Amino acid sequence: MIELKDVSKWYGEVQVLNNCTTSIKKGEVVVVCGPSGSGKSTLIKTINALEPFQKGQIFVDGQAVHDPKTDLPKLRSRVGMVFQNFELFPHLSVTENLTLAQMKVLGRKIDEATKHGLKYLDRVGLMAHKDKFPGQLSGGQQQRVAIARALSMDPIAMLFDEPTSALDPEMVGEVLDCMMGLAVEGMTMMVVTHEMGFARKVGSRVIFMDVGGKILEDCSKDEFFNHPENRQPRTKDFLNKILQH
Amino acid sequence: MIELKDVSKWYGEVQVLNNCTTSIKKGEVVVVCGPSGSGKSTLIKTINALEPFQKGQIFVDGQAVHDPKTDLPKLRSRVGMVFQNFELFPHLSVTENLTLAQMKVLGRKIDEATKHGLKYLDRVGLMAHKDKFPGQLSGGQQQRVAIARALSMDPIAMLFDEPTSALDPEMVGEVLDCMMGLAVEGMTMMVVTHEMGFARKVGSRVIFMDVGGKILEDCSKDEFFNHPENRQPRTKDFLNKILQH
Amino acid sequence: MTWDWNVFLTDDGSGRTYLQWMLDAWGWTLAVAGASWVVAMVVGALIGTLRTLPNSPWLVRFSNAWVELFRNIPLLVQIFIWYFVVPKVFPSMKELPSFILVVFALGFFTSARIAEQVRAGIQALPRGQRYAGLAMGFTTAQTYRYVILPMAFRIIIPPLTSESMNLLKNSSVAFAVSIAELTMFAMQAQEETSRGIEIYLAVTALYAISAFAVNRAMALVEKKLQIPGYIVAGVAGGGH
Amino acid sequence: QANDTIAKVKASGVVTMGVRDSSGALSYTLGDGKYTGYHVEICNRVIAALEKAAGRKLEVKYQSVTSQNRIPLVQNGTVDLECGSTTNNVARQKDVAFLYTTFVEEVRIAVKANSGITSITQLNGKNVATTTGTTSVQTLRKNERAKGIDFKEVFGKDHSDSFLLLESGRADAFVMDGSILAGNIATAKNPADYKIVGEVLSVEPIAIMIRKDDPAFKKLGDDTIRDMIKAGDMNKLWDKWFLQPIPPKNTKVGLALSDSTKAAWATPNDKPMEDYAKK
Amino acid sequence: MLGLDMSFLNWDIISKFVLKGFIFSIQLTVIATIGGIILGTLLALMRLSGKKILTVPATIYVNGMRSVPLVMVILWFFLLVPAGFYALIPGGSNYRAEISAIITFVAFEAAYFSEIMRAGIQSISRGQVNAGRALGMTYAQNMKLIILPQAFRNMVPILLTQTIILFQDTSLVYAIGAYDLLKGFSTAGKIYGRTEEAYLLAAVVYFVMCFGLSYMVKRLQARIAIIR
Ligand SMILES: Nc1ncnc2c1ncn2[C@@H]1O[C@H](COP(=O)(O)OP(=O)(O)OP(=O)(O)O)[C@@H](O)[C@H]1O
Ligand SMILES: Nc1ncnc2c1ncn2[C@@H]1O[C@H](COP(=O)(O)OP(=O)(O)OP(=O)(O)O)[C@@H](O)[C@H]1O
Ligand SMILES: [Mg+2]
Ligand SMILES: [Mg+2]
Repeated sequence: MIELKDVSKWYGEVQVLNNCTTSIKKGEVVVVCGPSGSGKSTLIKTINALEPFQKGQIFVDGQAVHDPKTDLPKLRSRVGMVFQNFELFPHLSVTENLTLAQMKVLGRKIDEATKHGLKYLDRVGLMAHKDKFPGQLSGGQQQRVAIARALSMDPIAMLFDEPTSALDPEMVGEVLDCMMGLAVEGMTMMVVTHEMGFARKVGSRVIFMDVGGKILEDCSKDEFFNHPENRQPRTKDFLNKILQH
Repeated sequence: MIELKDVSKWYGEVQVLNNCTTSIKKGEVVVVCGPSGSGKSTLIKTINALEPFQKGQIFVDGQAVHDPKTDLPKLRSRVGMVFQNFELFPHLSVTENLTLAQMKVLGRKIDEATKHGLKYLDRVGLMAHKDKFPGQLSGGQQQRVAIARALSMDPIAMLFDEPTSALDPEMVGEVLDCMMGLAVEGMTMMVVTHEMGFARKVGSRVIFMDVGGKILEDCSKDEFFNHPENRQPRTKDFLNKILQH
Repeated sequence: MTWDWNVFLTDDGSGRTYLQWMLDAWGWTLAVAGASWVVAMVVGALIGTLRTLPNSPWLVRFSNAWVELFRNIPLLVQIFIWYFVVPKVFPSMKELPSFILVVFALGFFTSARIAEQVRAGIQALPRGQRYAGLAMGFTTAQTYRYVILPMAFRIIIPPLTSESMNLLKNSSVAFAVSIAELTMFAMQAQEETSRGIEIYLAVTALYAISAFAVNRAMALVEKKLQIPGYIVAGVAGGGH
Repeated sequence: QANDTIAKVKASGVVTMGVRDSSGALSYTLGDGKYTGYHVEICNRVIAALEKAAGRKLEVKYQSVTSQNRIPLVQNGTVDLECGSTTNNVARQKDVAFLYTTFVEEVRIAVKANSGITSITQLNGKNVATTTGTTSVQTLRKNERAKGIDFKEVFGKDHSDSFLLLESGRADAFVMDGSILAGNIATAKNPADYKIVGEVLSVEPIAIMIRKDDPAFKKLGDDTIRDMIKAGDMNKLWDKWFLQPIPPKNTKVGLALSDSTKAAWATPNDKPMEDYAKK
Repeated sequence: MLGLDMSFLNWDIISKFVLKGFIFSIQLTVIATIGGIILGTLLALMRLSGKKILTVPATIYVNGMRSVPLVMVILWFFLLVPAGFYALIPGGSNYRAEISAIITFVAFEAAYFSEIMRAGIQSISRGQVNAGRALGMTYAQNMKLIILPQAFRNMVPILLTQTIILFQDTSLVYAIGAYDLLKGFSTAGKIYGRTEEAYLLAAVVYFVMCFGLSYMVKRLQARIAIIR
């Protein structure tokens, strides 16, 4: 469903993605990890063309992201994305956050959009907060609204960029639960995260990136966690660091 | 060495500290945890009078913090503090960060201050970065410099307010290592953190605070972790949440 | 020095009192300022937005040039050029009433400053907001319209307030092209009556009242647009 | 005593002359802080007399003034004698005093030479320029009402702007003091394109302004002017400034000595403008 | 071109008419910027002090100044300050308009600079303030060593913009007969009957100066900016 071929990207002189190749099949949950600055966010953003790239090809559901003729807004509307800092629209109420894009992008009527949006809001357990503004919610609640907002566009896949790393520790659980629910239902997902528990529980595959934007490991969850002898030294070092405490 | 008696604090109508009483003996490492907004940061900041409080008494090394006649800057200079967001001075080099307060507050000459400061910089393993600016260091490195800065004032005790929660996961380790070193050497420490590994390894006592600013638990590490049957339901709930993933 | 406030009740030679004349002049000041404000806001918002567009180097260059041109020449000189020099190039502009000229001059001058604020406001938003808008499938235009601008404008209300007050005060240069506003009234009436102090005092008071009214009006707008639970990080404004 | 100028300059050794930067041939700057003109020269003669009275050499300072600040500056003692182009009128006499009239200004109309306009009545419905902050604005208003005509006033912020209004075609006529009209025409790109026409719309005595209630200094100034008139120096100065080429461009203003000025010289006086109108 | 004739402006005229005004405009800008920033910072500190006796007068002063047009303030200052005041300044009575302009500009701009500095000080996070205090610094030390240095650097672009505005506003001293750059051009233009050309040249000179200034400070800023 998502296919990256030899994707490279530079900021000026600095290379931040280095010939990245991978593919994600329908229903797979791919976890991306790696040290800070290794290009995880950049990689995930190239998939829905939020970041342009200079070399390589990306196909999403058969459509070529690298092709200047592709209708990018349309393509993006079919891929849901959840950000580290939630990025709800602070000037809109929760309901408006859920319906705005449905109406303006998909052309749904307000009634339909509201009904559809609230269905997902209910799913993430926040129906009671539908008239509040983002600033009135806790971080964990905001992130769940952000997930509902992405889902209400009926995406064919969901991208998550460190969805829990800006959260207070006691709120991480509620967001992860919500994401696991999605995974179990068969949503295609690509998740940048350091929560190895999540990877262990619902991941299909793990990608490990290293500084310089290289994909160092790309293997099944099982292989990744249970066969340390096959891992690169950098990977082992990293896992040690984040699992020690 | 540090003694809190019935400390209460209000922001307008809202009570954020509710009759907090505890004491910390020389060489103890006290870990403070609890949900967001429970007043942990506020509590720790009352100890060196960064936050005023309306009721109660605090003594640090025999000096009364609540007494308007106490020379607060002097008192603060004897207690080291490390913040969640490092709070190095971004316009000063690492060395200047280490020496400024030594010179201006303790009246040390520049040579003496530099020698003393660099000794601690070396201890946290960052001698190579002495001429850099904070913005050129990673988060973990910045936090280690912040620890060195506090130490170079020769404090009688150190306060830490979530020192690792703004760090990328792979950098948490280096900062915790550094803190454990201090603890082992017998520094008196009060640490707000959710890193239960740290509490388990070097904590002497654990304080659990709940929303509203109440100290709900105040017991030895052993009692806290190994006797869940004696814990309050709120504490168990919280521990479950942060330990599950 | 003795006061003589009766001067406002004397006839100015054409059958109206100086008081009436001053109130007329106040009306002109408000009219010039009001019309220029509309021009300044519309153009300023547009230019400020263009300056932040990704991937449109020529639009960015154009808008940068606009800002530099209109903010680096004193307003008085700009008005003069609009009035006397530009019509030499475009003779048809000779027919334009000076009210329109002054509204454009003051409007464009202020637009450069507002554009700066708009840009600052947009750049003060986290980059993630733009990404979030695009990721929902909005086009760039829609992202600006629904996501970025509503927030940017809320953030910059305080500096916009100062700019609006500045615009009102700057409208005093309109006298240079024959608009019968407060400053012209002050200069003329003090010459005719020789009661400069009283006249300046009254005119200063009217300016202060108007500026204060603008300030309150903007405060009202700010309150209206306040978002529950949102804490605004300020952007500073200077100017006059 | 605050208002005793002679004592004041005797004590300080300094006398301050109020001057204009560009008031036609009456008072203008040559740059470099130098000022000159018909009125400046008369003031120099008054200062010479003042030196005699004070019994010491005086240092002369120039203070550039504008129509907004000249009266307060004389009142508060910054300027000892104002040598610009100030009309002597009743309202101002409440605040300051004037020496004998040195020059009687006639408010006239300047038009493009080819416009065919010769009188104020022909200005009905036309654009008429004048300068903000001058008595001509009031004169124009009064004429409008008295003669039942209606013209569109356009105001320049200073005389050169007003003249530019005429030059650029934004105005059909420029109503202003005759000397100013003549001066502006003289320095225009093509002086032959303009002419001064029509009746005298108002007559204004122009005089040197000093502080009020200083009889000794006023007498000294008045005497100096009277003596200059008697000795024929006034006539010479007129010739020098209004009929001969003057710096910096060596252009001629070309303004003949008017009957009203002659009359004022015949019987030196400090009568205000209102007295002229009554005639 | 356009029937404009620039030839009248030769070096002689520029040195006679324009240079003096140019120098005064620069002097006024420099003094008013430095004085305004110092006084403005003081006002900002007063407003942020939290003590009523300091905040109230400072707030009234700043808001008062900000709601009146500069021309009016220039006039008021010039007309109402008694002559005796200038006698106290050495050479004061000779350059009354100029001195009055300088004092007015410092007093007036201080109100604007104080708002900029207030925003600058508030932009320094609470954490930085706490960090300084936690190291034992007094309020004054903390301000001087930690907060103000950062606030100044953060505010450089806005302080610069304000200085450019200030430079342009020096043209308003025409109201009291002080001799500035614009007046230099317009006087030359008037005496030589070349008003349009003089204004056009003034526009070019102002543009070059302001643009140059903003460019220079942008580069300066890049050098002193805090690395983040
Ligand atoms: N706009 C930009 N201009 C220049 N370099 C950039 C830009 N954005 C990102 N980079 C660089 O690209 C590299 C990859 O950044 P990216 O944000 O993708 O890393 P990441 O793996 O997501 O790190 P983190 O865990 O900190 O989020 C980094 O070295 C970063 O400094
Ligand atoms: N300046 C303030 N004004 C009003 N309320 C405040 C202020 N600062 C903190 N509070 C409130 O005081 C309470 C305690 O805050 P505090 O920062 O001490 O909590 P915390 O336990 O450290 O939380 P966290 O884990 O999020 O850091 C919170 O409810 C907070 O909203
Ligand atoms: Mg990232
Ligand atoms: Mg906290």
